[in-house]
Amino acid sequence: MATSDIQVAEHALQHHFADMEQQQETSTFGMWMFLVTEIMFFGGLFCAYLVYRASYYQAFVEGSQKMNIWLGATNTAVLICSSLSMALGVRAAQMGKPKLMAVLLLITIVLGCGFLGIKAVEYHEHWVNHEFPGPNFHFETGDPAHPATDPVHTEIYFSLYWAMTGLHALHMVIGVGLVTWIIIAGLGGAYSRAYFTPVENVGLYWHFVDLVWIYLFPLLYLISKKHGG
Amino acid sequence: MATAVQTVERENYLNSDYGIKSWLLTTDHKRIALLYLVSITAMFWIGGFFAMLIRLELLTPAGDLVSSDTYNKLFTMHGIIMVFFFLIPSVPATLGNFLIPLMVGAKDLAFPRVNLLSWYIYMVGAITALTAMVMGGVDTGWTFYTPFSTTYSNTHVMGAAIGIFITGFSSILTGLNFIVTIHRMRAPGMTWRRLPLFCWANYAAALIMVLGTPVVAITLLLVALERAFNIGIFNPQLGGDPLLFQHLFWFYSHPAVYIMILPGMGVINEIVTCFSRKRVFGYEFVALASIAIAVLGFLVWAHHMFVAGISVYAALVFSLLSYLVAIPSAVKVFNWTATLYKGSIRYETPMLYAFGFIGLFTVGGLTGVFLASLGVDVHVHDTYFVVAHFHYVMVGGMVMAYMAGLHFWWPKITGRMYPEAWAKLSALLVFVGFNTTFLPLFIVGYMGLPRRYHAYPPEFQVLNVLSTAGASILAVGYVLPMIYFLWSLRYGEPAPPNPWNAVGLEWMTPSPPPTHNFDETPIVTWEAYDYEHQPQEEVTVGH
Amino acid sequence: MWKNLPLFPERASALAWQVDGLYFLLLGVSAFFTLLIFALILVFALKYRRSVHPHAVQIEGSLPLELAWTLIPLGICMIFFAWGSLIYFQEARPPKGAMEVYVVGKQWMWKFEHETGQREINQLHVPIGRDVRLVMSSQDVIHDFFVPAFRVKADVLPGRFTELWFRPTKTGTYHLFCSQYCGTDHSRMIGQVIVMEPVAFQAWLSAEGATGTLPENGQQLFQQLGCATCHRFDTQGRGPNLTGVFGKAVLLDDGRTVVADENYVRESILNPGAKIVSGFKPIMPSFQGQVSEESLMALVAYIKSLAQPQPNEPGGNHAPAPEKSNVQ
Amino acid sequence: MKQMQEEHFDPMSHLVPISLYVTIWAALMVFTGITVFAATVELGVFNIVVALLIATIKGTLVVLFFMHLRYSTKLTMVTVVAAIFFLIILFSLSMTDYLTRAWSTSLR
Ligand code: HEA
Ligand code: HEA
Ligand code: HEC
Ligand code: CUA
Ligand SMILES: [Cu+2]
Repeated sequence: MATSDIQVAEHALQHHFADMEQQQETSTFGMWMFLVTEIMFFGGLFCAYLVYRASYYQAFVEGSQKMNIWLGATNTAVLICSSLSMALGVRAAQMGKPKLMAVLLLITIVLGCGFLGIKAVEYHEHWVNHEFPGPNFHFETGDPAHPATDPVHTEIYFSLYWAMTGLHALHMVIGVGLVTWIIIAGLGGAYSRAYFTPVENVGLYWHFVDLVWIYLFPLLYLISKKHGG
Repeated sequence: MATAVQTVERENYLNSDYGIKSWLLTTDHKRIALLYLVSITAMFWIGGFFAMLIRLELLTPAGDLVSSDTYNKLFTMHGIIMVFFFLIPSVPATLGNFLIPLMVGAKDLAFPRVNLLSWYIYMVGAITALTAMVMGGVDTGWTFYTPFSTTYSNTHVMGAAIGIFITGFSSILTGLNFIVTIHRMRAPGMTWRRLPLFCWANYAAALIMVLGTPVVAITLLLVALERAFNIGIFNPQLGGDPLLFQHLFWFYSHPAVYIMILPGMGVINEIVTCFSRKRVFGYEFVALASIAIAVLGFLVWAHHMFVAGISVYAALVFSLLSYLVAIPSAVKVFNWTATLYKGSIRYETPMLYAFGFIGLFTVGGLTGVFLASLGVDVHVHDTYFVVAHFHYVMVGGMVMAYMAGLHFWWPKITGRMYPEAWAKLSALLVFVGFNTTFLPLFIVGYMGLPRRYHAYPPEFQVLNVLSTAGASILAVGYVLPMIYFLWSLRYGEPAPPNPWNAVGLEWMTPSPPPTHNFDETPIVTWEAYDYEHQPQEEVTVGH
Repeated sequence: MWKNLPLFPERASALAWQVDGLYFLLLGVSAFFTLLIFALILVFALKYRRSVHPHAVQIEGSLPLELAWTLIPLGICMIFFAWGSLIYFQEARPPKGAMEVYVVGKQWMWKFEHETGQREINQLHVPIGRDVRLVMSSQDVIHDFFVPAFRVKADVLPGRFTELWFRPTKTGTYHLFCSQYCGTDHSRMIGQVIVMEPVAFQAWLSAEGATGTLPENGQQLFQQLGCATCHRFDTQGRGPNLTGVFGKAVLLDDGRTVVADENYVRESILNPGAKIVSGFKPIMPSFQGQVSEESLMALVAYIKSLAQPQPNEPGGNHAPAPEKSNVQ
Repeated sequence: MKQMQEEHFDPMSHLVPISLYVTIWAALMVFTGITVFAATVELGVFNIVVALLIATIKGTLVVLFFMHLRYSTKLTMVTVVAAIFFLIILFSLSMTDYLTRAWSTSLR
């Protein structure tokens, strides 16, 4: 290991740890613990989803038919790609290549913003179509042969849709911020082969956000293509 | 014995640095513990003040002291402050913060800056909630049941909910820090089987904080969203199910009652062993009971909803599981009692509080068993019987344990002894006052007086007067320690490193401890509570 | 007992004894354990105090003891569980042929309507010895119907019916409390349950008078709201013939079956799309916001009456539990 | 100290080859395609089963490889399992209520 690496590492060693190994394992474990809390945080919403979907299946089907599957699928792909570039970015950091890392993480950010952009397009569409819960909510299937059977509960579907994807999007925004911070710090020489824990942890966070979407997509977009009745 | 002459003190965490900034920017777990101590004490007084107003109102059957709206706000704010801003952080954030690194032989918690952050988050949450209260208060009850909270209440529900939401993250971060610290920061030789039971208990509580708090956070967020945007997740008029709110709320708030008792149980282990000079009876069982309580505690939440309109079959399941969670608590009570057997017992103040804890927790826990029984709960649900039950476990249990712990570790924390005679007197007052306040409420409750009643039928008055009288005694019992603790900071005798001749790493470092806790990292070669090998001679203190 | 200081609630229902019995058992066991713990603490604390017992005897623990105090409380708990559940299931299963009263809770009053049409506010008159079943719902927030003397209690929810039953065994006037916090005047949402001799009750009923029985009112509404245009009493209507529907299993178009209980009828009126009867099109309009809680109850009572061969004998249909079930 | 560090601690130990990352990525993309396709086929209740199964496979891949769980300590694995366990408790015990509410025919 190069001496400069060791210096970076020693600089990063906090006083209350015995050595870098302890510090690294501790912070990674801490990050996983944090992700556990995130799982439970989203878990509350998923639980609400489960309860209402089990009870008002038809209403959920009709709501989900308002989703643009292609945009949703594209966004899934975009996120998976961003996860790949993130994983490769962490790998670059592991190998002590800050420039490569910066490039890869920049790609991640671009993809992340792309996701948010597409999401914004979808949001806009729902908004104009009065598919935002509240006083302005108005729901029609758009197919005269199959009028909305249960618009009351379709509104719940949309409440959950907005809450879940909104919370997810918020996590994306935070993620983009964190990755930006890592890029800046990385280019400033903060990380090395001996010390790259923050990169790894932000990576974990990013993948987690991807993971949430992997579930959101089928649950919200792909319930059933069958029409009412 | 120390003389009155002030000698030059050695460097410790209190005198290593001065000035407000050195406190507000500290990452030292001991200083953060003190920050928490000050904040939650303030919250306790506010909550206690509301309690006194409640009790004064209930002196007469007619609602004549305050208006009904005011009364509703009083018990809501009393509940919110006491639960979220006092009792949940009480032992963990103060004693736990101070002691866990010391007990496991670490220099600090795993994430010192996160620890400081969690105090700031706590303060932001507390100030948000207090602001909501000053601006006019909130009247939903601490349980925020929908659709009252989402649609009908026109008080500051948002402010309170967001305050709790924010504070939730402080609790999450504290729990996370504890778990990681206990896993990763133990000194060489400090195996899980040698870990003080205080750490085990806080570890179990931390599990709940990490796994449960996020769910209540999202739930309260949904309540806030529902109020703001009129979306319909819980609102029956918009097709929602109000019971879903209760499920999500209690998914956290039942386990949360174990956040409120486990750390107290941990305190009791340390004190009972120390003052009977014995190793704890059945170490493994007590340790595992903590974990069992934490895990099983997640399986019983709907016992708060037996008459709420849930499926009767679900009620059956939850009732059964509620009994299971009572068993590990029983195991603990019996093990503490057995620890006393053939001990060498001394009645210092912490021990008196510990006795009080065991007795009152037993009463509170056993009345919990009444409530877990479906047939009886139908009658006593939402009556004063429930109020009495939870004050027995929370005040008779946890607050007692907190007081016990404060007295026990006060010399370690401040380097000063408290006045023993006054402390004993106030322990007695608390015990007597507490029982006078809450024992009558069981009777009133079984007679059928619903809780959250501003006015009540006259036949309940006598017992209510008794309760209010008890509360005044209780108030004195709490005010006294406040005074003598403050007094001791200046005039108390300087404390030796180990005034109780106790075992445990925290006693092997000076009082107050140096900033880095230990001059050199300790290497542990002995079991927990190894009183056998502790020298017998007494360091006589403060008599 | 002193007049001003009763220490125990009156017992005025058939179930009260059972609840009290279990309560006394719990009390006994708790007293035993509490005294045991207190006594042990006291004895140990005195016997082994430092001055007489300066050297503690170290004891590791004892597996038999641990097992004993795990298993014995567990066994005791199972008794509590079994007994408590028995009572609860009795409470949850109203006997057949109960007299029915419809209850609407609202901030902050109780409204009652007897099947025979009499309405009351904050007072409920019932005859002694007769099973009374309450069908309850709330107009706004959650309330809770609680009569301590009967040891019964159930939340009254907005958006759905809940039920509760009791059989009064003692004449008198008893407290009725709202036991779920519901806002400003929660503590004033109280009333009385007046248990009368059957003769007196009949007298009260006729003195009270009513404009039509509840099903009759429901029938009127059924005409006024235009239900009758689709729901005819033959097979020609656009909607199903409602005769005999209540209490039976209904086949839905997605293959599920549900039992047509009060909540089903309620949902059919307010949110007809949620469950579509097999063979029909989802054309029934929602009456959400057009019918008050009371009208809804009248409609339910009417549709229920259509399924009853003899009046006054509510046809208890105990169809087997449907396989796939649903939230109401 | 420096010596010890180098002996005991090799942060590069779980350097995953690029090819593996790319394989995982490809698998994820393929599964995304499959799940979209599966949704266009009417399978009744199995639609949701298939969708969740695929999502779970995808999630597992992400967690194991992108998030390096495969190369992590046992403790981390236990942590993840614990989170899933408590999530399942939340779901299943909530559903005991919702799924059995209609069993009771007493509300005739
Ligand atoms: C610190 C807090 C705390 C603790 C530890 C407990 C502990 C327990 N609680 Fe309590 N509870 C609350 C705080 C707490 N509770 C609060 C705040 C509420 C009301 C919330 C609200 O609505 O506002 C409440 C309400 C509440 C209810 C709902 C009542 C209702 O609203 O209708 C129920 C029902 O099952 C219940 C049960 C239990 C049980 C079984 C235990 C068990 O864990 C107790 C176990 C302990 C023992 C059993 C004692 C020791 C054992 C022995 C000495 C041996 C002998 C034992 C046997 C033979 C069994 N509690
Ligand atoms: C953590 C928990 C905690 C603590 C410590 C307490 C402490 C006390 N509580 Fe509290 N209580 C709750 C948690 C707690 N409570 C909860 C969760 C509720 C339910 C709320 C709801 O329904 O939503 C509740 C509800 C509740 C009620 C029921 C209200 C109702 O349903 O209508 C009552 C009534 O007696 C009560 C009384 C008391 C008393 C007398 C104390 C005493 O122990 C307080 C002692 C402290 C002091 C006395 C403060 C110190 C002294 C002073 C400040 C001196 C100056 C003041 C004067 C003498 C006027 N509480
Ligand atoms: C436009 C025609 C129409 C009107 C008006 C109408 N219904 Fe219906 N109703 C239907 C149809 C069609 C169905 C069957 C499909 C369904 O379940 O939605 C039905 C189903 C029902 C059911 C369930 C019957 C079963 O067999 O399970 C009930 C109960 C009911 N209606 C009550 C009413 C009441 C009460 C009103 C008036 C307040 C009313 N309906 C008004 C058309 C109508
Ligand atoms: Cu109605 Cu309380
Ligand atoms: Cu509980």
